[in-house]
Amino acid sequence: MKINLIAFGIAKEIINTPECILEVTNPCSIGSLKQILMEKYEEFQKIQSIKFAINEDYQEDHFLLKEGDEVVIIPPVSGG
Amino acid sequence: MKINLIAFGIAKEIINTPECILEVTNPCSIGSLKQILMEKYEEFQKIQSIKFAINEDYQEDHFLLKEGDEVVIIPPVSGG
Amino acid sequence: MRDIKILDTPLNTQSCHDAVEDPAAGGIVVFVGLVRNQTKSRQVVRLAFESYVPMALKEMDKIADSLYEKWGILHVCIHHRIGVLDIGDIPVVIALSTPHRQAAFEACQYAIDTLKETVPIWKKEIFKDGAVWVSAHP
Amino acid sequence: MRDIKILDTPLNTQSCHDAVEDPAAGGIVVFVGLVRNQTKSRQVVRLAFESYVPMALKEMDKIADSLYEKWGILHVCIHHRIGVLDIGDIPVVIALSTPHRQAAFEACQYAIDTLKETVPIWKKEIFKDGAVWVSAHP
Repeated sequence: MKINLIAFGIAKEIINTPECILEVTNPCSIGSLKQILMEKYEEFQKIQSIKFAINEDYQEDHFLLKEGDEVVIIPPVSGG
Repeated sequence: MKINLIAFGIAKEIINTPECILEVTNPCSIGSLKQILMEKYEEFQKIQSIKFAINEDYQEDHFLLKEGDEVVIIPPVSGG
Repeated sequence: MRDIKILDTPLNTQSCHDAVEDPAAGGIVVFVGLVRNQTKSRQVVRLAFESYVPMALKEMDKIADSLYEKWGILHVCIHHRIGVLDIGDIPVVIALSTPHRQAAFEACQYAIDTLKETVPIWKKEIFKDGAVWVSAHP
Repeated sequence: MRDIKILDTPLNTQSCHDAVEDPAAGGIVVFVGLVRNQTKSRQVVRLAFESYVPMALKEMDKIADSLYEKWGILHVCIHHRIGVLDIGDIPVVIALSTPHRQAAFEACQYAIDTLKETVPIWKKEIFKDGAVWVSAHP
């Protein structure tokens, strides 16, 4: 299935685009997506922690993605 | 000896003047002055705590006054 | 009243202060973040902030919810700026009012601490000889 | 820089904030006291503040000394107003800047707590049917 991947901050630099479509096998949890990204882009392994948001809310590893979901990669935040 | 007594806040209302000259026997400590005031103006006994300042600094009960000192009665402060 | 915004124009401390005034308020505490000229003794030239805006507003709203629930605040104003900022510029202002001052200090500190942990905003420090996304690496 | 004043004119939050800005500052915390419309659920009409001014300035200066020594602040501005104040008026503003924000919160809270304990300023609450000097009676 296809998901829309959106990236900010250092994640945007690592995947080299603010937005792309990623093909993953169904079912796919956030935990699995994290593994996929770590393998595809080794630099993610150097990041302190990566979180994911679906529909503008943080979701945990066990969360299951569905076709067309907008998945936002949230590298460590540093506002303020 | 004579001392200059200056009063603020409720102390000013109790002695009914912002400033007066008081005759006390020498030696006279702040502790003694406090007793004198408590007897002369009974309302001081109802005040939570009274402090005294000489030369713009708080002084304790054992501090000895001298002729002409400016003694300021400091009732509980409530700035801010 | 809650006034929560992400802006790409300079922030104004006074207007954040004014937004939380109330006849029942005994105190207002304002926290103003500033762009420092150095970080770990390395000279900073400027900063660039970016944000996932809709989610950032949602997370800031959750912070405001906690302020009302835990500290009984009267009003809160949280403004965060994005874009390129110079030394001395203001990336964030948090102002809030409470009947008693102790709650205002605690609530304001909670607000900025939590903002820095949960709100999707990212800061890039730009040095003379490079740039880094803050907190990205251990 | 320390800017310590007792004024009989309205206080200005923004100018206190501006007084403590610094390129090395990471944060500014501002505490603004306000005249509340009630005290222990009794309706307040207005307040009157008086001060033993030279000593009050001296005590505020001691507070500033502690802020530099204990919290390594960069700058502090303490303005206190005297005279007659209406509801919503500002009796006190304390602004200070530090390299890191935690110290700014702690220092500002220490400053207002200590001011309320040691600085010779007195507040009279004026009600519809009388007036009392605050804290005078247990």
